[in-house]
Amino acid sequence: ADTIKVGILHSLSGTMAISETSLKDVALMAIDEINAKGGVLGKKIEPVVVDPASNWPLFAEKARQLIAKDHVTAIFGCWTSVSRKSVLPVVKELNGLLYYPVQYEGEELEKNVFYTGAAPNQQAIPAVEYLMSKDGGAAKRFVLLGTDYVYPRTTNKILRAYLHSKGVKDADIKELYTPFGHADYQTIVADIKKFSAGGKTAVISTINGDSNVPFYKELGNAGLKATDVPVVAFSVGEEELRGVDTKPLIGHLAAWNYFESVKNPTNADFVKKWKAYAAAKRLPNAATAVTNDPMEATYVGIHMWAQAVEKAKSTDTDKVIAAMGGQSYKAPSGYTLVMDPTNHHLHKPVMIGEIKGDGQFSVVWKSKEAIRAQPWSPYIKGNEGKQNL
Amino acid sequence: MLQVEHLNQYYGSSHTLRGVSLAVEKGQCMALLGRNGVGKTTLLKCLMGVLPVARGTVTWNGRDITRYKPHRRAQAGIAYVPQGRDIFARLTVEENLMMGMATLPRREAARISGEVYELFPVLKEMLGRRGGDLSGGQQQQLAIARALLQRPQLIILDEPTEGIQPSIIKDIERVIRLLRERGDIGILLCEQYFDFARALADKFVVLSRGEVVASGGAHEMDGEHVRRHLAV
Amino acid sequence: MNRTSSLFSRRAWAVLAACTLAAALLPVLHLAFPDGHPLHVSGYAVGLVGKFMCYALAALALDLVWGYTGILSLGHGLFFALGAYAHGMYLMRAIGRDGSYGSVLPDFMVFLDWKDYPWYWAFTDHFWYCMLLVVLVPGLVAFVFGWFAFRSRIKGVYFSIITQALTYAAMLLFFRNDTGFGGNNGFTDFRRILGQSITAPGTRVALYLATLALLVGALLLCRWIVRSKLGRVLQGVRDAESRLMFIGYDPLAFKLFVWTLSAVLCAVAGALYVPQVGIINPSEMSPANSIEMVVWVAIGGRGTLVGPIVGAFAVNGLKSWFTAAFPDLWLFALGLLFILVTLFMRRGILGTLPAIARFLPGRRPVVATKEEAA
Amino acid sequence: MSLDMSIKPEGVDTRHGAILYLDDVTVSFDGFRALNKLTLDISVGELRCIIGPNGAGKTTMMDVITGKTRPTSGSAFFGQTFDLARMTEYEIAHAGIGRKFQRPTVFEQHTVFENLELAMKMDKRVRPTLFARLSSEQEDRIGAILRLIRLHGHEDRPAGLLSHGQKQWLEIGMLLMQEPQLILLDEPVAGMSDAETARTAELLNELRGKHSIMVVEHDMGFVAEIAQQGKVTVLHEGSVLAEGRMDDVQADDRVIEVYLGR
Amino acid sequence: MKPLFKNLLATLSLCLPLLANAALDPALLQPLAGDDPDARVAAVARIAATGGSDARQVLQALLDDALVATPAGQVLIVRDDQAIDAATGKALPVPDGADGVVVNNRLRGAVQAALSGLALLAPARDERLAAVHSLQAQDADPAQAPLLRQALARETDTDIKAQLAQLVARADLESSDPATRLAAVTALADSGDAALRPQLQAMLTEEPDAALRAAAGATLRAIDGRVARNEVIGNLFYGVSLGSVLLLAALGLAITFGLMGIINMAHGELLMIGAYTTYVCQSLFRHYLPGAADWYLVAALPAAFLVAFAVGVVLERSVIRWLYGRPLETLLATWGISLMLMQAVRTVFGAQNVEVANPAWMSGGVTVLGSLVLPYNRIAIIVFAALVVAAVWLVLNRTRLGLFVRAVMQNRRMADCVGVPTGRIDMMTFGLGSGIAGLGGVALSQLGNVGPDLGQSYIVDSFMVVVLGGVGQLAGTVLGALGLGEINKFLEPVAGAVMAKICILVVIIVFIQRRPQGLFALKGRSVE
Ligand SMILES: Nc1ncnc2c1ncn2[C@@H]1O[C@H](COP(=O)(O)OP(=O)(O)OP(=O)(O)O)[C@@H](O)[C@H]1O
Ligand SMILES: Nc1ncnc2c1ncn2[C@@H]1O[C@H](COP(=O)(O)OP(=O)(O)OP(=O)(O)O)[C@@H](O)[C@H]1O
Ligand SMILES: NC(N)=O
Ligand SMILES: [Mg+2]
Ligand SMILES: [Mg+2]
Repeated sequence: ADTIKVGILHSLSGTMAISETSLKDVALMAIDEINAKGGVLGKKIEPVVVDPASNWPLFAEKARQLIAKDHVTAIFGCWTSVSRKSVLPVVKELNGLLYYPVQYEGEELEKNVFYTGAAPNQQAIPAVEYLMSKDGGAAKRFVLLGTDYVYPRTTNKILRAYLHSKGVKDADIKELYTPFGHADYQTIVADIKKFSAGGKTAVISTINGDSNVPFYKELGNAGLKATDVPVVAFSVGEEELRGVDTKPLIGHLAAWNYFESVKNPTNADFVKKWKAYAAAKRLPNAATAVTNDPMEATYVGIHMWAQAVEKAKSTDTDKVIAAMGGQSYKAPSGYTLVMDPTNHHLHKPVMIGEIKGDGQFSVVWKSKEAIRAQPWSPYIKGNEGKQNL
Repeated sequence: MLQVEHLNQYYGSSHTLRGVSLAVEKGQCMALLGRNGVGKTTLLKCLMGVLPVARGTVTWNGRDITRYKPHRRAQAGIAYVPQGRDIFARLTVEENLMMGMATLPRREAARISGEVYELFPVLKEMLGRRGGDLSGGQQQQLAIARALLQRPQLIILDEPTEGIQPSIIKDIERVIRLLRERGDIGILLCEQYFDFARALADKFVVLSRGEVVASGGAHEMDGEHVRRHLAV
Repeated sequence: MNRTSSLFSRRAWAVLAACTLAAALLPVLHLAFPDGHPLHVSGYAVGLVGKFMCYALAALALDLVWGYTGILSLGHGLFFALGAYAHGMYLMRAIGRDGSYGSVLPDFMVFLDWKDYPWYWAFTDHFWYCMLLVVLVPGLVAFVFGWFAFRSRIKGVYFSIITQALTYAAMLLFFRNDTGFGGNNGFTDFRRILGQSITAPGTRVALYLATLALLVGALLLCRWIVRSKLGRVLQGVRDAESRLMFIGYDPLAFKLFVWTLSAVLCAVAGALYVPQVGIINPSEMSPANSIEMVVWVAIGGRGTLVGPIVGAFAVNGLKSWFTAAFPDLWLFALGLLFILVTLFMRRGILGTLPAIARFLPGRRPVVATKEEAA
Repeated sequence: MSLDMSIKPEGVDTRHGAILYLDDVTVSFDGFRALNKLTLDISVGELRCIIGPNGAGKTTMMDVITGKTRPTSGSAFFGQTFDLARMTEYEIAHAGIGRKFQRPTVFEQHTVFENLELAMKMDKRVRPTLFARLSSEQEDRIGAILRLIRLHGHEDRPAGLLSHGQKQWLEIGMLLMQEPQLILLDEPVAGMSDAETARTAELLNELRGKHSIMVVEHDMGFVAEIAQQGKVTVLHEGSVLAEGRMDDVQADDRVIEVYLGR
Repeated sequence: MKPLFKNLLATLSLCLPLLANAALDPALLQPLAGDDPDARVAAVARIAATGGSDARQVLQALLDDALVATPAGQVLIVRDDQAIDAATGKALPVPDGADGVVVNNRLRGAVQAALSGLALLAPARDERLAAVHSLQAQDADPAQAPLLRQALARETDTDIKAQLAQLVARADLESSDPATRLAAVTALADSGDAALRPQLQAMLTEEPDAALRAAAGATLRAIDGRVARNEVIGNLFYGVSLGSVLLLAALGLAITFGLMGIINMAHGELLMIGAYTTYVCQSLFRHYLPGAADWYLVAALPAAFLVAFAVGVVLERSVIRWLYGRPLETLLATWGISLMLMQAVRTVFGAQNVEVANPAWMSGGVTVLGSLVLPYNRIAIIVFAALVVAAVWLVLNRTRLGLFVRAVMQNRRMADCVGVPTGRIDMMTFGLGSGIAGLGGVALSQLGNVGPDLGQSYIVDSFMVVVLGGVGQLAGTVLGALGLGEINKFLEPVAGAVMAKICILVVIIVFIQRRPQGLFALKGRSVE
């Protein structure tokens, strides 16, 4: 073939479209960019976009279609862990390649997958450390609030173990879960308020998707300010904040590996390119286009893949996997990210941002350097010595 | 004032009405007779516009209303008491009666005229009850009352005496006679109860298998050729 | 209506046999011819057809209660998922120590610090016991639920909505990690079934053929039922339940029978679905999934037996194609299709193919509209 | 036309001669008494006519007998042993009570033939129904009934397409297929022509003595025809106003006042 | 954090007598631009201590993200592209390379505390009241006592006085003088502030004086009692509030489904259309009428009604009118419509949520009974729901149109025969139901997401509410919604949100067993 095909497997409809659509677009932008520089191995990259429609079995079907029928050399896709889990057996069976760009709960390591999002130790744990620090408010009590599914449950399990190790008692930890799409946070907010009467409290939110807006609105209207009870979220980024009036939320936090507001030339370039791309492609709401962490992770993933293909001089899966290890890329986050050859996770910097009135984050803390992922959390028994493939 | 010419109607492939023609005049009562299943109800539905007509015309006071929707016919002055009553089951009796005045201007429709209560005293007792809760005969009475409240120029009655107690039948008979004698209204009466029909009719038609097989003035109704078409 | 005893007319038998044969031939072509050969059928296509057949079986089951008995279930996804979970339990245990933690317990249990299987996982390492569960659990759930609901004479939308509530509640329950079914990730990463690698071509073909056999078998069974006097009683339930009581039938018993049977068929579809698709998780129980099943039936033609099968294939086939061909706009096409079918194909796809419909199962003329008939 | 339908005692204990007892039955709807301490019994083989003004409670009484409405107080017995107030509709039907409704109700989507087949007397539980096959005897019976109700030739038409009167007939046919011991007919000749009414009267007279029959009608000619020398009951406001032979009842002033009119 | 505030407020109270306008020393400002968090917090304290209006201006600018530092270390206030030197107040051009001073929560807390302290003595009542509220929300602090006493002494407003007295008492709890402590504990007996509990709890064991221990116990019980009562009242309110949301979501469906029998799967999308109309109104206002931007809701209500009404009419005329009498087919068609509407919104507005802000007058809440906050937007929605229900009830039951609507829905053919133009009534009814869904959408936009999936998250609940209430029964819908809201809110604290939701669903299933036709079932023959 005179092109190299790659698959893009993000939901463009259904409940996840809200998050995944921009990943598809940024992937297309990265591909355009690489093609404009001549492609890889002298060939153009041809993206094959499919819509798995937020339907998990359909993810598996589409993955199979991409690999078996369209013969793509790599797939960039998935957001939720369950979609990844659905795709995994297919990718393994057909020896495909998946680039997964979203922070997740860990407890997984696959030869055929490269994880460009954060593992818990690259996001959740530093965030809690920050909350316990003087600048973070020296929190003594913690509300672990999440949507009731695997990612929040797992993350909270890890965090609880971590908090125990820091001497926090179970009485000072409260775990609360809400169903997907929960829209009424009155009771929860009242609960948080009550709990916070017992001492300096922080909320660690693993609320996913649509529930965030009603949660924050309730929080704002109930008068819980970030200076009283700060909330740190792991699934709220610039894209999510576009849908919220952030004025009542000023000061609440998010932990990521990248923020749009990071100041460095690479990021300035990245943001500019994205805005131009959105305008050129007439994406809806192009005027207010923002970048976020998973978009950056997607972008980095595609570029690293391209580098690896060049290095391997082949698109053969095994050769690309071999070439991926140790690839580095100067990322918009301002750090040069390295792909770990043994655990297929990126080394990533951690940043804590506070929400500003304009829907952006101001970075109030960042790690000195990129941190190696621990997909198998040491805070979970049985994981000792399992960090590598 | 109502002129029906060469009406044809089909249910799917079965030819239910075959070139039916008839005319109803002001101040006259026309009886429509025939055995079960010959197409009487079908004909009346066609006149009311509930069923589409395949061929033929329906003329009302000189206007062709063959393609009119039922509500336009009602507005033009035709009232219909269907077989099976078609009460608004969940409206109260009072609301059912108000529905009879749907075509009247808002102001005139505000009050239910006491005449209907004289004719059907039971309705007055049951004003607040839901139409569907009434007994069969009470519903029939309600349906007739509803049609009368419309102040129609033509009233189409499909077996109005069905299920009604003898004394009220006599009352209905009186009312129809009164209406007829007042002379400003036409009546099309489909009736199995032969004596009742004969007592009221000025003219009649007999349907058989969707065709008019006999017709004439009231005095001819007892004739053998009529009986023959009604016998089993 | 002809009152002979043969299930189908001769022509219908021929068509059915031809379709079955053609379907059975697909995996053979897949195995027999190498990639690139004009007669080669891709594994992807075979997998797709296998999956669609599971959907078709579920649709058939739904039609039995909806099309023939007038009971609209908005919760059949639950039975589908229960069957799938029951089989999934076996598949999880068949992973053995090949999981990430090298434990005999499934990964999610290790991770939750469970030392042992909870009681409801007992014996699930036995394939045939799980197969029994596939039938028994959904059957029992359906029976108990149906018994209460039908005894209370819950009908129409009231019934539909509580089935929806049921599946929704089950979904939330299964979402929780504590419930013991792997939370929203559900079961996945299966390795083998009855000792065979689950990805081996032979296993795949066997699963495919089993699905085909069960689908055809279910079709014949349903056809036999709806053609029996019981079938006419069911339609009586649909059209005039109270009338049926006054001539001496107990609608509760009939509804319960067909409801439970339908749930079991649906569960069998689910059980066949898991190993072929490779994952089962609670989103199968989401209300939208159950509604989609209803859509397959309606599109194909409610109250016919082949209709739901055609509908399941048509809708899912189009969906598979659209989502790849027009990833951004496919919902317009699909939505429009649903609207057009309702407006212009009153009786679904099958209803508008009278030439075929005449000799296929269960067709009968209808009174013009409900209102006319009332 | 002769149909062999002799009474088979079949579990109904009629030792005291009566097949149906209503004792002090009251039915009230939100305070309104549709039946008011109604007491009535029907003996085996009797043909009883019930008349009474619209809203007197005739249909409600049938509802009570067939289990559609539960009495607010009082009791209803079929034979000595069947307490109708405690039985479901289908149990009552199974026990041997058949009913024709005031408004014809048939299975609209089923053909005429199937309507009759469904009504046919047999074991109506699930399993027997699933495996039921029509014997040629049964087919003959259906054929006979079809002719009786003059719907032969229509047997393959969906019942929903029948005219009002035809549905009335079909319903009577279904009733006969059931071979019930007690037949309840609510206005059987409504919507029938005079000639058809006469035929129905003939039919009922034929059935007389083989079944116990209760007929509600407003057509006095018809009632006179079938009541013959038997008892006629007049209901009014939920209780019995008068009872006796047709002539006596018709002459009763109160009956004339509330029902017949002058 | 606490010790720092202590210093800060202590310093503040010392320099209160000096309140005067003095230009700020640039050296005071310099640390703000630096990196050392402790130094920055200390700087805030020192700036506040100057007490002048300049100080207030700088602190306010810090809060508003309007403080900018040049590379040279000069600190400027930049507002609307106008820069002024924070120290001197001189206007300057906005320099290149200036960078916003980063504010984190810690600094923000310090600034707010400082500003509140300053505002306690402000001339305007509102400002003082706000300051008191803001101090209430912060931790009690004995060092505040002198300042608070001073403010209390000066205060003339009784309301503020009472609240200040409570604040003083709170601050006095840790006073070293047992008599002061006792007075404080006694004074706090009518507080409902749960935040006092840990301190009082500690007093129960640590306090040497038995009388004080007893007083603390009594106060604790009083507070607990009040907290418990507030919790019940809170739950009641939350229940009504959730109920009214469910009601608004379901009301349109109560018409299109309940009355017309259309299994309207596109109902959720009509809600969504209402919400997007609100968004568009907000954008138009922001763009064309920035001054009145807070009043966009006033325009959004009729606009949403009309847009949804129009969409409803188009749907009715083009699709739904062919389906009357075939209720099950409507499910399929409206499902298709729903897919298309969702995708249309995705295409036009993007897959992401859009931002709809509460107008200022709907932000925040009113504090009742000491500690219960009732958000204004929730209150507004409860009132709104009541109004909409009343309006719908009036239209359906007190107008001729309503009579026609009910008649047509029960027996379309006969209504036609008595002269009701059924086509128009159908259109109007579906339009009305859709319009009301549009209004519901406006309300939902004030609480949660506005995105393409908005409708999907309400459709199941809406059907449950309508069915639970009894199809076609407006009163049932109202009662069903409120009942579900209340049950949910009383279950949630006990069972957690997830189990509460599961329980609710089970409650619905069980309830329908008892009442197979819903809450307000019609009885009798008319139902058949
Ligand atoms: N919807 C329908 N579709 C097809 N055929 C129908 C339909 N309705 C009625 N028919 C048939 O059309 C014929 C005429 O019916 P119609 O109801 O007009 O009879 P009718 O003269 O009013 O009889 P009756 O005296 O019993 O009321 C009947 O044979 C009937 O079976
Ligand atoms: N469910 C109900 N709710 C309220 N009233 C009812 C209900 N059912 C019956 N009724 C009333 O009870 C009375 C008796 O009704 P029923 O139908 O038994 O009369 P009927 O004797 O059969 O009259 P008809 O000769 O007109 O058929 C009527 O006044 C009727 O309105
Ligand atoms: N991996 C997540 N966020 O589900
Ligand atoms: Mg007729
Ligand atoms: Mg009656």
